[in-house]
Amino acid sequence: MAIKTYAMAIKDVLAEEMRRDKNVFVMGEDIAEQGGIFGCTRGLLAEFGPERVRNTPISENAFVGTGVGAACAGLRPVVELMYMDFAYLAMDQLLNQAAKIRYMFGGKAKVPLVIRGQQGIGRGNAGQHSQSVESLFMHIPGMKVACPSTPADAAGLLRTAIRDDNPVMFFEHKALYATKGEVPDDTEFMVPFGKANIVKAGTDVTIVCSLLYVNRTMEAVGELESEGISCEVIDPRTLVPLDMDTIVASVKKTGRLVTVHEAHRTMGFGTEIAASVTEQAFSYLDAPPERLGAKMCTLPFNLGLENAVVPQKDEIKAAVKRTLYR
Amino acid sequence: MAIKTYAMAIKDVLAEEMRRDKNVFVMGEDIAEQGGIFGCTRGLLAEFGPERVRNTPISENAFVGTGVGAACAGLRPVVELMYMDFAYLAMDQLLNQAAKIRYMFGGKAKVPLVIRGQQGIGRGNAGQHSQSVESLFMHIPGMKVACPSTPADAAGLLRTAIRDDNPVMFFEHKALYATKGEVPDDTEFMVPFGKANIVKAGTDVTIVCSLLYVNRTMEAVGELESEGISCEVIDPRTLVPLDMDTIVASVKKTGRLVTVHEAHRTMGFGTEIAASVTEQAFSYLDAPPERLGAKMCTLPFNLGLENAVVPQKDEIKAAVKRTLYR
Amino acid sequence: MIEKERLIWIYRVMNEIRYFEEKAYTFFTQNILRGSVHLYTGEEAVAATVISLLRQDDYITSTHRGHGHGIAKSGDLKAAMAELMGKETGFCGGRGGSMHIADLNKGNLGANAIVGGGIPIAVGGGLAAKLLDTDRVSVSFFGDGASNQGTFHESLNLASVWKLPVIFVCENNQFAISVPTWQSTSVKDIAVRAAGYDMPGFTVDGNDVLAINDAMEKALDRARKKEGPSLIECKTYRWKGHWTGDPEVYRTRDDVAAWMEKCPIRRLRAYMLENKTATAAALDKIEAKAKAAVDEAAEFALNSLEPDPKTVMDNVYCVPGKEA
Amino acid sequence: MIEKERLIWIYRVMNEIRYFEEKAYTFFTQNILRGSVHLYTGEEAVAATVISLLRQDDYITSTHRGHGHGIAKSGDLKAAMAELMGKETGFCGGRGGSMHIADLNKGNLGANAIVGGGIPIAVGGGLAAKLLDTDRVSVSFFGDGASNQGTFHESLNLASVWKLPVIFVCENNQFAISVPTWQSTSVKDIAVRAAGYDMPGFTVDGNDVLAINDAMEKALDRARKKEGPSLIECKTYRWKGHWTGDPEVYRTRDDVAAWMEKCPIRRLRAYMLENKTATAAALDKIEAKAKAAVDEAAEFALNSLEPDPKTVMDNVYCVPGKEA
Ligand SMILES: Cc1ncc(C[n+]2csc(CCOP(=O)(O)OP(=O)(O)O)c2C)c(N)n1
Ligand SMILES: Cc1ncc(C[n+]2csc(CCOP(=O)(O)OP(=O)(O)O)c2C)c(N)n1
Ligand SMILES: [Mg+2]
Ligand SMILES: [Mg+2]
Repeated sequence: MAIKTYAMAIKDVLAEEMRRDKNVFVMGEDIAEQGGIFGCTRGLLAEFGPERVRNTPISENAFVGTGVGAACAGLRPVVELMYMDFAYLAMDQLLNQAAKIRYMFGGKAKVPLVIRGQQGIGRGNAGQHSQSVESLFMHIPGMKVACPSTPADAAGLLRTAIRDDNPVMFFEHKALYATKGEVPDDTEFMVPFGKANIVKAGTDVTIVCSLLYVNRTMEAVGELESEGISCEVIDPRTLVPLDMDTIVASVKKTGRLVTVHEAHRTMGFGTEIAASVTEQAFSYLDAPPERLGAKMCTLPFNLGLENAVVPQKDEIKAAVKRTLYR
Repeated sequence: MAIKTYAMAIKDVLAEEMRRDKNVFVMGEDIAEQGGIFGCTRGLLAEFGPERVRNTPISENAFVGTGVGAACAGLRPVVELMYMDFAYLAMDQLLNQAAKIRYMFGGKAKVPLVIRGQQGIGRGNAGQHSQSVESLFMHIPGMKVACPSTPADAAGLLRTAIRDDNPVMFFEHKALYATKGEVPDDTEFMVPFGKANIVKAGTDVTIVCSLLYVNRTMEAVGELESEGISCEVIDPRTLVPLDMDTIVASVKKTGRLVTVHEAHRTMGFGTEIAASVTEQAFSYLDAPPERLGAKMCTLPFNLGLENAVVPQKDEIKAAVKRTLYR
Repeated sequence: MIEKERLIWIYRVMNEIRYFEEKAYTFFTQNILRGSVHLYTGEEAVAATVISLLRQDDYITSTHRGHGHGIAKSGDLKAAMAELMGKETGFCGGRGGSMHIADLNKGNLGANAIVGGGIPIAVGGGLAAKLLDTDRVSVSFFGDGASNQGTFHESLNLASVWKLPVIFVCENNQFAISVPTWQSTSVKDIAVRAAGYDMPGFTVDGNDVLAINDAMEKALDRARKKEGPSLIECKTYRWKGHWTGDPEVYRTRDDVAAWMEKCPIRRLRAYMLENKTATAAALDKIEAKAKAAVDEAAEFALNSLEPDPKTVMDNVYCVPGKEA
Repeated sequence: MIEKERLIWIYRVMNEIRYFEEKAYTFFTQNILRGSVHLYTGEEAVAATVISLLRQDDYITSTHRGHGHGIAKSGDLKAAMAELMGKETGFCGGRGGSMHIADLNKGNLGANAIVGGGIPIAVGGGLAAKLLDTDRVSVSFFGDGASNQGTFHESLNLASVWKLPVIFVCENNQFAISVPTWQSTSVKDIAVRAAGYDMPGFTVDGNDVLAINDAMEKALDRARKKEGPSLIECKTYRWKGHWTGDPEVYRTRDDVAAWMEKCPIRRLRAYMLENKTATAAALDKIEAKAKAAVDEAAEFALNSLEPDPKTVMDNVYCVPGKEA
């Protein structure tokens, strides 16, 4: 085990996988000399050279599409989107091509493609650079969706993503890059997709959260516990596939569900979880599931406004208490 | 009242609004001489000339963006996307620009832009021409979303959309164009956004459905009623704003909810409705809400497979019966 | 210059495509086929000539008007016709249909129903060719209409700065559905745009096998030598409507008739006869065989099974050990 | 030729931008400002010269590096600085910040944090100018990096086939963040691409007010006469990092120093002195006034209120009768 930042964990797995398999390569904006705006590809150019570490022009749809084609032709591209907000520019290659090719071609194609990049609040980047867009990718079949919240999960999920023969959207969070944690040294360390992490066991309420909101939720949970409320905190880690079994088992135990995320509340992934839990554990529910997410407005630049948009600690606490009728 | 097809209803409103307001104009692929692939702009070129009826190059992101700019500068563009599947090519202009401009500029801009086009199954168009993508637009604030299921709603909602000062995504269904119905002659006839239509009153179960699935659901409902099950069928007509009041009031009466749509089941708009109903009418629910939607695979070309993907009459009936524990 | 054997190959493939499209049209009007069917009739010289120069391990990407490319690259008329009918024996097991013919094993990275959608995918083929250290090339077929998509620009630029072995083949049939090229496209010759990407551009008569071959040989030589991409514009014309249900408001019968006079197959035949590449009898025999092969493919497709609806959820994802 | 009054206007605005950026940089290092701040220092000639030729009712769209355009078009240093600080008195009430300066009333259709995102919006401005039957023009500012986006291609083509009064102004500062133009862009002179859209292309020294003015006068004349769009490439250089936190791994101090020698403000000053457009004392006074105006704007912004978090849900939609 080594203590690494979330950014370092990502960088190390990229390097290890590139060493292991010469078909793995990386491309994206400013990832070569600069090592990525957030440092996730730092050092790769020096070790692997310009053929496998490629600065792209600012042409998101084309370089994602180039990744799709290269994947179909036998490579394993890892494409960085500098901000996941820019996925909107590549939506055709992501949703009409990458996600559909295997099925549409009768199972006769593989698309081992990873699209990774960061998203979210935390740096005052305003409306077009602060969104959380992971939920959109759950609706269109064919893509897998990963959302690591710790350095270890970042490492383990990224390795799984790179070795998966399907396209994976890999969502990092800009405010997590500097966070630190233990990461196994094992270069075969993988976190399976579709296996939620029970961050903390508890008995009174199930809280499902991801990315930055695991940490933020844990702050609220600390205070709730000291008020005598026992919380089970679950990080699904991948949204597609989604480990409903773990979540449902927990709710059957606690009888209560709160979902918390930075993505907008309406049609955020908490909506799918709340609806599925209601289907699968209806008679166990002691209270209606509570959903927390960003308010339905564009992320504002001003910090006070930004804070007013995303769920705050007290709102998390209040939601938990509502499920307990306190 | 006149009997019109759904396509004619759309064409007539476009013409009437262009007569009324010279700032309204239409653009899109093959909409001029050809009158649109589905005939929704037929005759407009002859009446309004090439300045206001514009064939665009195949450049979805740019002509949607041109619509955004023209709207900001005082026009009221109505942009046709030939298939709503092509919205993926214009996602940046739709979600990063049109939806955000007003908020991001501090309320000092208006974007009176309508993006209209058809989607869905029914013509063997396969994976990239048969999707139902309306649900994606509910997650990102700033867009309104309309989904007419009848000629009258098509007319009334389109007029409201054109006169709205906000961007509207207007989803038509290819399999509805030839359907007929009464449409008021009044050139001021408008259907307000955010007001659901109770297609049929009933007492045992609330079914929420839209677009092609209003007709399809009504077929199932006919059979259910003859088995003595009284169904209340609600068409929300707009997904943003969404008339939860009407839906919740209905569920408080019936105690049961089934949502049915052609959009994929996971994160389809039924998910939002099911979750919201559970929040707002939890203690009234006699059974967990049932969600029906397309299976989580790409829409296949083969007709038998396509039918296997989207909800069938018997599945609708079975879902209703499950809520009644029959 | 085209070797005799290749000329005969081209002639055969053009005839196969011609008969295939006629059969598809008939089946469509008889309701045996459904969906969006875009016929390649009149444009056969482009696919046949370009692909005659490729190896099986070279890549192509194709379009909604992709039967011709698919047939020329794979040579499998049966799988093509079965796919149009949505049968299990089709290229894509009936999941793709007319607009999605693909054959990864033979280098067809797929047709695409998104105009311009295949262009970056072909660049990916070129990048794979390079990183896998082969001399493979990647050809992207697309229409005049597609040349106005952002992907055209982004892909040509990317292929150029990375010196990828990609050949961009624009099939300029002068219309995008009902819109004439002049109405949507700011240049008369689309190959002019090559200069904006520092690559060679060729505008050729797309009904002339020799002219296409000439440009393609140059582009191919450049690509195999890893010198970078090229753009070839082939001016041609589609004889049929944009799709099988097109009202064709945008042109007259005379326009079509004039272009039918310029039939690329007849022209190639005349050339071959004149140059004694083959006798009339030999060419007739090739034609007859092409027709028979299409008939056989049609029979095969008609007799093939529909996919089992129970398999509808197969192959959304690739599951290790469960390959198609 | 530039009239004296306009030369002086340009000189003043360039100085305002210069001091504004210096102040913004200071505030950023003092943690008074946050977010992504992209300074225009060194490129002032482009915004000031281009906009000196526009009327208030002409449109522009701008970029992430948009302070200069915003200041030149609106002349409101206070609203600009307040926006950078996220204050209620900013152009966008603090909702947009540095990357989203907009002023619809003065024809600024907005800066854009999406590279290339503003180009089609400017085309929409041009279309509005045409359909509203005015002789307004619409100018799109964008960078060299943006010229590789699909929107560049689609927008230039669209503006050309529709003969719209749009002027595409490419600010080629030779880098897109860390990526030098040669690494991402297949042509040395981006204006070469104009030929692919049948429009005039000009490559000019972007630090030379007169050269920019020359090209812009031609493009403007064409646009006002409804003859169609033009592309102007201004070669320039940014003195500061890409954004205020840039490690600048991609260039040396000497590179920067060499370009600082080519300061566009100093150059204009020398020209004006040489041509006796103004005395040194007069120019000094203009500079001093510019500096004072920036100081005043800074003071204004510092003293302005933060937006009330209770208003966070205002203006998602436009509600009739509830205008901002
Ligand atoms: C992105 C996208 N936009 C629009 C369409 C609808 N469409 C299908 S084919 C076509 C015309 C294509 O023209 P061109 O590229 O010249 O090819 P051609 O059909 O002439 O072979 C259009 C507009 C589409 N399939 N995809
Ligand atoms: C669509 C998109 N891709 C990438 C980025 C990240 N980004 C911001 S500025 C920039 C470089 C832009 O270069 P250029 O257009 O030359 O403008 P400059 O910064 O040099 O003025 C990049 C890549 C972005 N904001 N939007
Ligand atoms: Mg064409
Ligand atoms: Mg630049």
